[in-house]
Amino acid sequence: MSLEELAFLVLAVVAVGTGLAALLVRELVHTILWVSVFFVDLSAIYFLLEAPFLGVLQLGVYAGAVTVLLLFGIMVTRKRIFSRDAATGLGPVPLALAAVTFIFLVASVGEFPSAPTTLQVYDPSALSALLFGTDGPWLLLLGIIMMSGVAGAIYLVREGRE
Amino acid sequence: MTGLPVADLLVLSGALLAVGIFGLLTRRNFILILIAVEVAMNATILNFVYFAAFAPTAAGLSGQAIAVVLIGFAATEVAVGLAIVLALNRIKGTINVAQATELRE
Amino acid sequence: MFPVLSLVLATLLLGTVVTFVAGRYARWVALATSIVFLAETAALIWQYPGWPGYTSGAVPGFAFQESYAWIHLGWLQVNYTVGVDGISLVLILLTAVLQIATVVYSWEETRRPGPWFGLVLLTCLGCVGVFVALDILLFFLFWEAVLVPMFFLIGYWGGPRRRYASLKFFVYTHVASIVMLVGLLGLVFYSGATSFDYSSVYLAGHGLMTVTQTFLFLALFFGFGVKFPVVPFHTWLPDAHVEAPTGGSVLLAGLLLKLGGYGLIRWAVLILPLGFHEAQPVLFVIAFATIAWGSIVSLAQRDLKRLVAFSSINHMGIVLLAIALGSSLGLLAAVLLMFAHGVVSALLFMVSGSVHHTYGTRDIPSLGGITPSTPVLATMTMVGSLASLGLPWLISFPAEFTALLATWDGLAYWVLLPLGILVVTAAFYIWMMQRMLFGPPRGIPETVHDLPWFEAAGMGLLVALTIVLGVLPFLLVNLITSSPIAGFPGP
Amino acid sequence: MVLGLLIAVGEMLSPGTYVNSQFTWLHLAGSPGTFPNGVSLVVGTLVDPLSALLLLVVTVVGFLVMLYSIGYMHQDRGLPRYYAELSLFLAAMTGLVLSNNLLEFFLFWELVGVCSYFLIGFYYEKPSAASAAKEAFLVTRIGDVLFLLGIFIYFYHFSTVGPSGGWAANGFVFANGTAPYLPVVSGSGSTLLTVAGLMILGGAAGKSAQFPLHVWLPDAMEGPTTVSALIHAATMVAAGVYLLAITSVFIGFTSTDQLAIVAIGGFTAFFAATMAVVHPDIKRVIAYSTISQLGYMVLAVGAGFAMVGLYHLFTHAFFKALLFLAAGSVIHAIGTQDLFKMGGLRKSMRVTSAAFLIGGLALAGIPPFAGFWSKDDILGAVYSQLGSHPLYWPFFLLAFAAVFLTAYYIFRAWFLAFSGDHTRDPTLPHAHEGPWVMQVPLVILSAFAVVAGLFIFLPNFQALLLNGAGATGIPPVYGPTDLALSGISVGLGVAGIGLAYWLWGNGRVYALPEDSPLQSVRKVLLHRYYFKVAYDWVGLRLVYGISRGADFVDRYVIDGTVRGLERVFGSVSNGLRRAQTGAVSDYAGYVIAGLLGVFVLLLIVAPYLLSKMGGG
Amino acid sequence: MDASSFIGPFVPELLLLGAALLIFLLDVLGIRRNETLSTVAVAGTTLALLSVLGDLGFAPLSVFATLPANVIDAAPSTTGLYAFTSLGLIFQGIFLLSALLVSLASASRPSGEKGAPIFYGLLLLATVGMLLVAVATDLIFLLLAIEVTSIATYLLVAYHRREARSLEAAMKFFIIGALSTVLSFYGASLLFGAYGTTNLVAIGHATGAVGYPVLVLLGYGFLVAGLAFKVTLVPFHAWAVDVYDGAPSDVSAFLAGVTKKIGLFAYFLVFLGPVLYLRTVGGSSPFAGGPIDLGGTLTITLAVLAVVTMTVGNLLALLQKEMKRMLAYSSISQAGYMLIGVTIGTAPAITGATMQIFAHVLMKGGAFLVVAGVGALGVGPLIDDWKGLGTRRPLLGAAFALMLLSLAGVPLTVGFVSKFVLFSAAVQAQGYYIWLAVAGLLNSALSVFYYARVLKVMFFDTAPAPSTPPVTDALPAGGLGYGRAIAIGFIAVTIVAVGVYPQPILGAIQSAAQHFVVVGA
Repeated sequence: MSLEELAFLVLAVVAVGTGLAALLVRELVHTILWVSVFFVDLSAIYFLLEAPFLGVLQLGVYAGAVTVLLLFGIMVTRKRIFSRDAATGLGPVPLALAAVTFIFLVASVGEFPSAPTTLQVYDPSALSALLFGTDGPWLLLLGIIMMSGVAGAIYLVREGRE
Repeated sequence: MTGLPVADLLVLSGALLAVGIFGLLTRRNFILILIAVEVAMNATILNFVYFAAFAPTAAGLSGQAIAVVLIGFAATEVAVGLAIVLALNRIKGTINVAQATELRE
Repeated sequence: MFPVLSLVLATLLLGTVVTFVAGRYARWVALATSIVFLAETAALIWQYPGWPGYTSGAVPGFAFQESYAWIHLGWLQVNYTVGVDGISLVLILLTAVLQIATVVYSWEETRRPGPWFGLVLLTCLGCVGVFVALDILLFFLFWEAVLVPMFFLIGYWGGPRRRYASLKFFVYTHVASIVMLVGLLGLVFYSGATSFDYSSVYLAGHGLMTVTQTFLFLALFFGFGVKFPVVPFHTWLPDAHVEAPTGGSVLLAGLLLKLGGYGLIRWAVLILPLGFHEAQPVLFVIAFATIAWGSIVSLAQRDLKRLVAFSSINHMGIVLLAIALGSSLGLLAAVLLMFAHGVVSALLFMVSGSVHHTYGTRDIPSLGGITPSTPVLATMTMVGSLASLGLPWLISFPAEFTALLATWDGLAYWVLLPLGILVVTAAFYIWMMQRMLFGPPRGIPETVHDLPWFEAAGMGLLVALTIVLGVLPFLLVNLITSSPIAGFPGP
Repeated sequence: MVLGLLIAVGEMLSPGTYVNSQFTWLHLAGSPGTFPNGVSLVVGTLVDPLSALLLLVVTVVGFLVMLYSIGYMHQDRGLPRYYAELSLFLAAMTGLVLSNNLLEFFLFWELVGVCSYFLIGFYYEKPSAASAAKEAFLVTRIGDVLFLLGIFIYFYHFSTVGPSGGWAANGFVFANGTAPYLPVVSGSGSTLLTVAGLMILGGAAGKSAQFPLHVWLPDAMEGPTTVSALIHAATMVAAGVYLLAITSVFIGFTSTDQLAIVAIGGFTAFFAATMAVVHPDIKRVIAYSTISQLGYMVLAVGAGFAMVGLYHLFTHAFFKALLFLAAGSVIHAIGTQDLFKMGGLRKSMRVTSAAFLIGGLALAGIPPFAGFWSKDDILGAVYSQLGSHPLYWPFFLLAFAAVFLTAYYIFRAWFLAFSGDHTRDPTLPHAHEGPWVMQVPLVILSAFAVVAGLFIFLPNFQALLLNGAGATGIPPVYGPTDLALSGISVGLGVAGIGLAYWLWGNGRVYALPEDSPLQSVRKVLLHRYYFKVAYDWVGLRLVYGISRGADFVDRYVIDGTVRGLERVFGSVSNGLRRAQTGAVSDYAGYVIAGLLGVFVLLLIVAPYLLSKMGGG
Repeated sequence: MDASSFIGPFVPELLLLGAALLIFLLDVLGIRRNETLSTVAVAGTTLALLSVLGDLGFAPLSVFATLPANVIDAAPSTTGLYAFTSLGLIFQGIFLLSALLVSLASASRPSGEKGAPIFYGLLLLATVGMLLVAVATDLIFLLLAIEVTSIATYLLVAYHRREARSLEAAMKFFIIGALSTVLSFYGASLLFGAYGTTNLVAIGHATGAVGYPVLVLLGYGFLVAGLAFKVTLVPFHAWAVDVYDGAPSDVSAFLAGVTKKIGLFAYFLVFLGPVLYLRTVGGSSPFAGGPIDLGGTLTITLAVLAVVTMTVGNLLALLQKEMKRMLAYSSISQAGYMLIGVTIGTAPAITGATMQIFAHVLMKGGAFLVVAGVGALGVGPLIDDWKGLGTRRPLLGAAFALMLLSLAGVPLTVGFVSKFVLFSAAVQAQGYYIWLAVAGLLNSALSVFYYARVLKVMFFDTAPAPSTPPVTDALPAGGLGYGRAIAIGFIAVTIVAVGVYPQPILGAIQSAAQHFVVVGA
């Protein structure tokens, strides 16, 4: 087992573990902690996959902005920061649904070689060309989404008198 | 560089998706649901990234581009979700989705 | 050629629209429309050049044919094609007569006369459309278009349970139409017909395999059968009739049921001879069941309208039997009987309506001896009943006679069943008359007036027709036989 | 009517003339199968000896009854209706007689039926009248339906085997002397013919009130007496016999039919007479007598002597109308029909009394009155045919016995009504004769009742009968052929009169001892052999019961299924709606479940189905 | 590629974007009058609509055409993100029409409403997303375009930000929407993994070269489920009823009218390729020698979904007591009919489905607009609250009756034409497809029950004494307001006009569908 594989294995276990922990712990603030670890962990995986640009983005947007947003949300909606949430939906049915989904997904694993495959390495500049070029209005789209999202979100949370 | 096995990554993303779904189904706090969605979303982004990495040709680069866009999109989604959370919290005083069942048969 | 049939449809359409908005003058507009329509019908019959006869491998001809492109999508070629032959003309005549009778009968309708007369005209428009349509979509369109005004007629102007009855009528018959539509679509697409036109479908339909024809025929039969209605799919009818206003019942029994018979002949029997042949046993069983059931159940009815409704089922059963025979004699009988039943049942429903609002009830046992107080009404009742039970010199007889003769021709001793049922039919009418018209007066309010002039006029028209065509049936028969049923090759 | 009389007289004067004209009433489409040239139903007139005979009866009796009605009905409210219906009846009857084919015959046959229906129910306020009218219509309807089938069979039969186009062109036209189709008939399948004959017999039995469809006629006496006289004695009820006579050309070919007709006729003649023996109602006694006499006619036709039957029809029409009108005169005078309330009317109503006596004598078959000639003819005719089938014997004997009963019951009625000193019920008004319009018909009919039988000695009349017989293809028998037979029958008649005199004469009222074994017989007879009870039971209990049951099934089983379907959909709908909990987690669960469902479909179900379908 | 050639094809989108920005600008400037904003929105959508119609080759409007003729229905590129098909343009037209009608009707909303700029802005932005869906040829582009609409509509539903119902609806919409988004993108990622591209044409054309059939099937499975959210297929439908119910009725009109249609167009784009492959190549597996027949399995799956959707939708609507929920369930069942078109995948079937979509925009959109208007008149949410409305307000009643009859598929309405073409196409396809027609027709028969019931309530039942006086008579046109009255009137007239003579529209759709099928294959 190569070093990459070992690292990946560790990161993978951590990812699943933190993801689960984030969704299962009862303290909401702990959730935020776990989920930030989860985001960082994924960022590490991206670095491992030779996609440093994405790794950085993941760190910035997810581990940074999104985590802060979520924390902010929890703070605003809770009287006390360390309030608990009862996971009332815990039961065999959601577990079974999630498990079966997983089983179906793993069903396709057999089609791929279990031996390590060489990774493609891309030039980040090629990526930026792709993103900002005129061939694909990706960012334009993203812009529209953000515009409507932000405009609407502001409207929603504004304490306007009607 | 020796690289990584595709299958393992597939299992990882599958597991993350399952975790996200599980969380979505079990939690009643809107923010937690939001987090569950994000966990699943990360599984998706991970998929794009590693399929880009394992792509046989350079065309796979678009996978990374997609991942970038998705990260941006996910952030917007969280923002919108939070806006709804806050508005809901203001009106109903709770963000427990199990208590918002006024619209039903 | 001048588009006469479109003119007829346009007349009715225009009349309907104007009537709707005419308010107080609605009845005059409706009457004028009806008269013009009748005149046009008369002109059509007058000018009808006759039916050219069968040519091997060709489509039976139609007169006054018009065809305009409507929807052309390559795989879907729908035209506005109309045309008539003897069968359609006879039924159009029936429509014209019933329309004028209904309009006159309901002359003093006070609840929203505009929509009332408008819907009556619309119903007739739909029926005429069905009778002239020579394109599957056009046919289906008119077929369904009849449902809506009737739904409103029953639901708004009807009796106490009108809401339930109107819904039941609408849903039940619509389900049937849907099955029929499957059949019609199958007919087009499985036969490889190049368009929805009758001619194209006719030729292509004849070329289908027996199995396909049978399935299609049964689907079509279900659609038409519910309209007939045949046992056991008849239960919408008594409810609809009992709750419908008189004008609605008249149109329902007089015209709507005829659509089923017409459709079966035009779109199933003539197009799918092999399927028809395979399905014949089924038709016979159902026809016999309908005949017997309608009559026997009638006998137990206390409500005059329900009684007439079940007798309609019985008569339509005979129509079905006549069609099922698949002989040209049988088809002739079927059309003749449809006309006869249209007139007679309309008359009887008018009678029920008048009895109801003269005496405040239609319950036969609680009435008695109404003859002295309302002799005209009683006379109408008698003529209607006697005609309905098949008395010679009245319009039903030539039809029933022909039907039974055809049955003997086709089924020999099975004719005993409908013949025996004739006795039961006579029994319930005669018994009804004994209880209601004769005997010591019972259940008669203090002040009873005989029929108002307009009701009497409406009925009188039908009575006159009943007698005139009963004595001189050849007037109709010659017209009917001027159609593909003459020399119908049989299944 | 006058025209009819002229035709009849004309026919009388020049027997053997045929008037036949027709036009097509209904031309039905031809089809390649059975009727290659289509079917023509024609309407035409045919005057032949048979129709002339009946025409004479219809017109004469009709005229006299009309005349009589002026007096009899003068105080009735519905007079216009009465005359309208009566005129319609006469028109229809004339049409029936002049019809040149079975279909047209049927058309008029039904029309006279409905006139009869209206006239029986003339006093429609009386529930019994309304009920009687219904009964008459329905019972004859049964016969009519059978008749219709008979028509179909003839039609079908002849048009199938006939020369191409022959029947198709002529429809139902029957014998006009040459009978071109006769050879065809004789060579064809007799089963069908037998059935057809039986069907015709059924029709005739309905109209002529033959057993077992006889029940309506006594009840039909609810109508005005004039109607009874004209329709239910002289003309309409005889139409059945006439029908048998004109179709005897077909019927004659099958012995089964003949036997059936003989059986029904002979049995009815006796059976009806027995009921007349005990009945207290003057009109009903005469009505039973009518049934009985019709039985004789049927018997004659069955035995193969159609013209003999018609001969009896001819005479019977006069004396039976006479009896009815006389009875009507009595009823008109004292307002009751109960024989046991009458008595001694001979003094106050001399004309009526005499008329009734003449009628009675004619009925009883006492020479030289009309009935003797014709009835003896029948008996003689049947006697001559006894050898053709052993089963003729019992019916011949029954008919013979009926002669005795006939004489007895009619004279019982005469004695009860007219003999004695005074009415038995003192409350009855004082009797007096009606106005002249009522008396004149009585006198004229009395004259006919005396002489009508003697017509047979007129050469023209004889020729008429002979020609008629020729048309029917049956050899005629006329006049008393066997003196011994006549003697016995006259003797029986006289004995009957004697018995009646012994029991009822001079105002006597015979009371059957309470312990007599005959009491039970009397009871059965008074209840008309419980036939009416049985019919009512079948009609009301059985048919109506079945019908009620069917109605129940219709409402709750068939329509119940429809409504049940509604309910099923409704409950499924409600069940599905319960899944709509409003909880978003549940919805998310559905989404995931749906996702898994899609996986199952895509990865498991669909490949399986595709492998089943074979790649399609 | 220079800027003008990039801008050119996107004129309609840019027009809407501009209008949206203008509205936000006006908001900033303090101009928030409902009528003014409505006018801007109407103008923007109208111009865009004219442009689209011009592009479609509608001669009188050719001056508005912005697309070079050779771009439309050009041979598909296996690399691009977008392409202009005439079917897509038709869908754009449908979307724009709906947006136009909703904007028009919203002119009658209370003029003092605070959120008017947001309402119109989001409406226009959502429409932009729809327009982009209609030109997408790339899976990710498609999904993102859908997200444009989604995000905007989440917020539109929450537009009544003071109403718990509205927010609850938005919450549900958002959660299920987000979940579905994840599923869709996950499916897209799997397909990307399998094919190495997200271009739909390339994916559609990919044949036996792909060695991961299970992965592909899973990918498609995720897409079926994820997109089914938008199409409201059962069992992905549960949100829709609550959302339509809780959202402002005008928004419901927009949602029911068009947002599910982008899902359907997405279905066209994503699944038609494989399904068509099945039909054109004649049933041989795209995975040469592989164990799984993609086209066949997809067809069967979609067929099952279609039948389940229409049946369950109808059954749910059957006993529904609330008007909006009834209409919502009816929308769900209608989605099932439309799916038949994709399942069969022939040009006739696409024509039928597109026609059905067009019809549904009119009927359901119109119905919700009426509901909104009637709600403003003080009529409650229950169907029973509509008692006697038809006789009290004959014109409005007639218009609504027309929409219901059209939904029920009664002839001479556009609803009949669409169903007729659709089911004809199913029968025409023969084979097992006829059972789809049978199922659809039986369902439409079932649906008649609840439409007729509403008619019954409106016309046959007599209202109790008018409990509450009309809330507002301030608005012209009998309390509806001109904008709404015009929109409703236009819809009613169109329903009949197209129902009577559908040839122009059907012909256009048919030829577009033909091109589309060729492109897709």
